[in-house]
Amino acid sequence: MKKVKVYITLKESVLDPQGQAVAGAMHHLGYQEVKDVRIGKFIELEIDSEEEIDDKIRAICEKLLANTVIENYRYEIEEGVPQ
Amino acid sequence: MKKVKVYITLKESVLDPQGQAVAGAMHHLGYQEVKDVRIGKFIELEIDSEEEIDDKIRAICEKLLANTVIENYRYEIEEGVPQ
Amino acid sequence: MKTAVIAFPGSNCDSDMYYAIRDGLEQEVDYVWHQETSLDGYDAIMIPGGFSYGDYLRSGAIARFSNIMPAVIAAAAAGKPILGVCNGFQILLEAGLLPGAMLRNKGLKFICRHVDLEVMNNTTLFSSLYDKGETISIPVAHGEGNYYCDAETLTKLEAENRIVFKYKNNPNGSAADIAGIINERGNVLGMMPHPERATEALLGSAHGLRLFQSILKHWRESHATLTS
Amino acid sequence: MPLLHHEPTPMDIKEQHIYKEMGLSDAEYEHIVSLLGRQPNYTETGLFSVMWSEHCSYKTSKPVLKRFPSSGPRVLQGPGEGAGIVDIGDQQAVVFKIESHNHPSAIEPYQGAATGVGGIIRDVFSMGARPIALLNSLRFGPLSSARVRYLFEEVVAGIAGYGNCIGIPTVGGEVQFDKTYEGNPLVNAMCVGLINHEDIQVGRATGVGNTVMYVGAATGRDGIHGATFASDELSDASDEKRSAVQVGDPFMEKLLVEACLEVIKSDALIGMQDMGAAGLTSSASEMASKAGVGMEMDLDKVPQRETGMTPYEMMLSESQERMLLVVQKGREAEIQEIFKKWELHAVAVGTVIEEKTFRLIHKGEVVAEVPVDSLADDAPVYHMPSKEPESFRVNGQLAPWKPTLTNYEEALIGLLKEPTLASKEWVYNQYDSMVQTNTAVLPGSDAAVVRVRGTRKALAMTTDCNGKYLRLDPEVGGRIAVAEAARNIVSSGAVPLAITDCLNFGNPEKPEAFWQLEKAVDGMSEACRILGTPVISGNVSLYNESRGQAIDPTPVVGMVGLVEDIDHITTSHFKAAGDVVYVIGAATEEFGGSAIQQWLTDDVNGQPPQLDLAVEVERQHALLQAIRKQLVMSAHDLSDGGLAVAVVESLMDTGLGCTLTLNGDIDAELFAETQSRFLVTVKPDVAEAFEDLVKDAVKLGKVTEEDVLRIHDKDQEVISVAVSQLEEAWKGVLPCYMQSKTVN
Ligand SMILES: Nc1ncnc2c1ncn2[C@@H]1O[C@H](COP(=O)(O)OP(=O)(O)O)[C@@H](O)[C@H]1O
Ligand SMILES: [Mg+2]
Repeated sequence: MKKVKVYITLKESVLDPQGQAVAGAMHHLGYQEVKDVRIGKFIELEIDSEEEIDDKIRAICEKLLANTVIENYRYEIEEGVPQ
Repeated sequence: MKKVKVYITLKESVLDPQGQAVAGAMHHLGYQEVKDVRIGKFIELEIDSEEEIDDKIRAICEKLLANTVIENYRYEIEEGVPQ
Repeated sequence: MKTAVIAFPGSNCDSDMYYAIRDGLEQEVDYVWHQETSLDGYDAIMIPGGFSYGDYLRSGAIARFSNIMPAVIAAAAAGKPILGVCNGFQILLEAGLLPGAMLRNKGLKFICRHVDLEVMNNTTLFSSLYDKGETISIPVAHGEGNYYCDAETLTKLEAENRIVFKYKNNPNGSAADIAGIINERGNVLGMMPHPERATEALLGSAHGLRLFQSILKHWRESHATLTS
Repeated sequence: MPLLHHEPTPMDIKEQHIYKEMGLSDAEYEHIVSLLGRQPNYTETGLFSVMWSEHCSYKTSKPVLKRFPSSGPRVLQGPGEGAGIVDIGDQQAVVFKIESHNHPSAIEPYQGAATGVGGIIRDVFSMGARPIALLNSLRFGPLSSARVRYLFEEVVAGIAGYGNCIGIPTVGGEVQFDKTYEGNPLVNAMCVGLINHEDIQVGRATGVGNTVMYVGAATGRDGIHGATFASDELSDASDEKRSAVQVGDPFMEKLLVEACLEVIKSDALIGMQDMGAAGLTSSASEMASKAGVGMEMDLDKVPQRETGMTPYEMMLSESQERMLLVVQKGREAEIQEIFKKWELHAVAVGTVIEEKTFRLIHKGEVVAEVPVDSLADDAPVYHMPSKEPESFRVNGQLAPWKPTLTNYEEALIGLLKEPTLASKEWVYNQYDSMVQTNTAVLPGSDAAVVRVRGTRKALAMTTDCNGKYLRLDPEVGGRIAVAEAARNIVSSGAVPLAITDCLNFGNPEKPEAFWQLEKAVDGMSEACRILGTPVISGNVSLYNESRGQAIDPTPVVGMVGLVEDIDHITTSHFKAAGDVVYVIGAATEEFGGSAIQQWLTDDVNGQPPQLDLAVEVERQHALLQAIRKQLVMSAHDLSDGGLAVAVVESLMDTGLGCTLTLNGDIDAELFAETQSRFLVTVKPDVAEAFEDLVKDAVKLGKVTEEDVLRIHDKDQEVISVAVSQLEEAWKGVLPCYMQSKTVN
C-alpha cells in the first residue's frame, strides 16, 4: 500500500478568482504583505499496487484529477505506509 | 519574500463526499487498486515579511484559509524565493 | 425527430429538457441512462444541466467517463446535432468535443437569473430561427460558467464564427463574454444559459424555444432532402 | 448483557450520573429503570436520551402543540409523520414541512444549513412525494459584525450548495437582521412536495417477519456529542473522532430521492422513514412502535464509514442521507435491484418481530433490549410553569409611540437601506429558483408560485414571522405571523390551504419563556382557525439563547396556497402606466414594533399593531375574488415599513413610477404597520367593478410612465424621488455589506 499525494494548481496563465478574493480578504485583515495567492487542490489517495505505479498515477491525473487545459499537477509517492 | 505552501485537509472523521465520488470514478476507470481518496486544498502564497511569519500564517490559516471546525491545516515556508 | 436526453447520476435538468421537447417542441423524446452504450435511432442528443456526480472534483469531470459517452462522441462524428447545456456544456468540454474549460464564476457565487444574450451567429443549425444581433432573454444557473480558453483558441473561435451566443452583461467573467460555442463542424453546441427553461411565457420567457425549433427545422430539411 | 470494556457500566451510569451528560434528568433515569426493571446499559441509556430529547419527544412543547387546530376537510395527514399532506384535488396532494437547523448552523454555518435542507427534503420524499420547492427563513444579528457576515454568507452558500445540486428550486424565504439573533442565528428550511394520493407512504413496520433495510450513506460518527466517555479511551485523537460535524452530500441525496420514489411504486415496500436527528434509533423504533410490533437489528450489517464503531455510536449517529425501509420478506432482491440502478446498496439489517421489543445485536450478542413503546411513547410530558413577564405589563402601559418626521424622503430611503427591508436579491440569486421549470413566480414577489405540471393549478408558498411584534406581545404577534403569510398567499392569487410552523423560542424551563410559547401558539391557533389554515406539520426549536438572553419569540409560519387556475397568478409588481393604485384598508396610528420605530429609536416598544381577524378574512376574500375575476393587475400586502416601502417594492424592476395622494395622517399613512392592508393596481376600465367588490379599497393615484415616485399629503408634495435612486438604495445594501470576503 502506497500513499500518494497529488498537487493540482491552476496554470500561471489562468486567472484564479478565488485566490484573488482570498488575497483581497487578507489585505483587508491587515496582512498587506501577502502577495499572489493561488488556490489549488491537494488530493491524498492510497494505492495497493507496486507495478507501474508512476504510469498509473500519471494516467489518473491526466484523465481525471487535473484538467490539463487549465491545470498542472505533480505528485509524490510515500513509501511504506503500514497496512 | 517567502513562499508559503498551505495544505488543508478534512479532519479524519469528517465525511468527504467528493473524495468518495472520485474514488468511485477511479474504480469505474479500472483502477480498483486505489483506496481512500481524500480531497483537500493546496494554497500557495508569497509573503513579504520576516517577522513573526509563523504567527501571521497561522492567523491567516485559521481566519481565512481553513475552517478549523472540520479542517486541519499545515504549512511549509520555503526560504529564499528570488524576488 | 426523435431526441435523446442523457441522464447521469446527479443530472437535474434532464426532465426540464424532456418537457421542453415533449411539450414545447411537441416531438418524440426519451431519457437515455448513462449506462446505455447506444444512441442508435436518435436524431438529436441533449446533454442536460445539473450536477452530474455532484460536480465533485470539477463539473463534468466524472460524467465524461460514462458508458454512454463513446456513443455521444460517435454521434458527434456522424454529424448529429448535440446540445450541451450548462453541466452538459461542461461535460462536452471535459470530453474534448469543444475546446476550453470552465472556471468558477468571477464573483465566486452561484448565479441564477435571466440574462440577455446576443445572437452572434444565426447560421448554425441551432440558431437559424434567431436574427443575427438579436437580444434574447434566457436564464443562467451555474457556479462554474466562467469560460476559459487560450488566446489562440479564442482567435480561432472568433475567426471561424463559432461563438454563437454572447452575454450582453457578462455575469461570470467568461472570456470574450462567451455564453455558447459550437464545434468546427457546426453540430455540437455548448452553452451555459438554459434554453429549456425559456420555452413558455408562464416561466418568464419563451425565447429558448426557437433554439429547439431551429434544430427541428434543420432535421426536417435534411430529412426532406434524404427522402426526396 | 455484555459490556464494551471501555464503556461505563450500568452502575457507573447510575452512580456517576452519566445519564445527565446525555440530557436525562434524575427522574427520567429512574423512570427508565422502572420501565426496564433494571439499570440500562450505556447503549440503552443513549437510546432513551435521544428519544426522550425535546427534539424527538416534544416533552415540553407537546401540551402546547395540542392547541393547534390540525384537521380540516382537505387535510390527509396532520402532524405526526415526516410531513403533513393536504388534498389539492384530482387525486393530488401537497406535502410540506419546515424544520430548524439553528444550532448546527451556528457551529458550522455552511454544513449546518446544507444538512438542514437535506433533512427537510428527506422528510418530504419519505412520504412518497416528489420535492418540488424549497424555502428558507433566516435570522441573524446586525451585519456590522464580521462574524455575522460570515454566518450569513456561509448559511446562504450552504442552502444554495445543497438545493442547487439536488435540483429542487429554492423559491422563497425571508431574512431578517436584529440584535436579538446575534449569538443565536435561526436557520429554518421548508420543503414542499407533490404526491398522488395512491403513493402516500407511512413510516410503519407492519408484518412480522418482514425485512428492515438500510439505504444510503454509510454511518460515521457524525454529530455524536455530549456523552463523554468516562474512560482512558478518551484522548485527543478520539476527541477528533467524536462530535464530528455532519457533512451533507446532496449528490447522494439526489440518488436517494430518485431511487426511493421509484421504490414506492413497488408493492414489496411496506414502509419507509428517513433517519433524522436521532438517526437509526428514531427511525427504527418509531416505525415499529407505530405498527404495534418490535424490531431486531444486527448492527454488524449496518454500513459503516469508520472502523471500530460501537453500538452506541451507530445508534446515535446523525450521518446524513440515510433511509430505513421495511420490505416484504423474500422480496429484498427486487428492492435491491431498483437501488442498484442508482448506484446505491440496500442492506438488510433487521427483522420485524412480534414481541414489542427493540433489540440490537452486535458481534453476535444482544447489546440493547428495551420495550419499543418505551422509547417512542413513554417519554415524560412536562407541563411547565408559565408566567407573564413583568416587562410585558410595563410595556403594555407605555403611551403609544409616534414618530416625528420632517423629511419623508430621507426616512423612506433610510428604511430601504435597513438590511431587513432591503432587497434580498443577493441571497436568492445564489439559489437555483427555476430548476424543474415550474416556477411561475420567482423570488421577489409576495409568495412564490409553482405550477403543477399537466394541470391548470399552481401552488403559492411563503414563510413569514416578525419577531419584533412577538417581543412586544406574543399572542398578537403569533396571530399576525399567520395572517401575514395568508396575505402573501392571497396576493398571489391563491387560497390559503394550511401551514407548517417552526417554533423558535428560548429556554422553556424559564416560566417567562414558556409563557411566550403558549401565547404565541394561542395567537397562531386562533388565526389558523379563522383563516381556515390548519397546522399540518411543524418543528420546535427551544433553548435559543446566548449568554442567558433568549431570542425574540420567532414562530416561523410556512404557508401553502392553491392557485386554482394559472390565469389567477398575480405578482406584486406594477404592470402598466395608467393603472389605478388602491390601498385596501385605512391606516391607523400604530407604530409599536414597526420598522420606522426601529429605525428612529434603534429599539421597539409599546403595542404591536392590532389585528381584527374578521376584517382580515373579509378583505382576503374580497381581494381573492377580484383576482379571480381578473380585475387585478398587481397585489402586494403591506408589511414591514408600511405603505411607503410596499409602493417602492412594487415599483422595482418595472421602469415605471407612480403619483399618489394620501388623505389621512401622513405619518401613519406612510409608515404605520396597520394590519390587513394591501396595495393593488387595477386597469381604469374595471376600477368601478373592483370598487364594488372590494369595499375597503381607497383610490390613491396612478401608475405613471415617468420613473418617479411622487407622494402628496393632501395637496402638498412630500416625496418626489427618482425610482432609480430608490432602486439603487434598496438593492445596494446587501452587496455592499457582503462585498469583501468574510472571515470565520
Ligand atoms: N432567504 C431567502 N430565500 C429565498 N428568497 C427569499 C429569501 N429572503 C427573501 N426572499 C424573497 O424576497 C422577497 C421579499 O421577501 P420579504 O420581504 O420577506 O417578503 P414579504 O414581506 O412579502 O413576506 C420574497 O419573494 C421572498 O421569497
Ligand atoms: Mg409580502
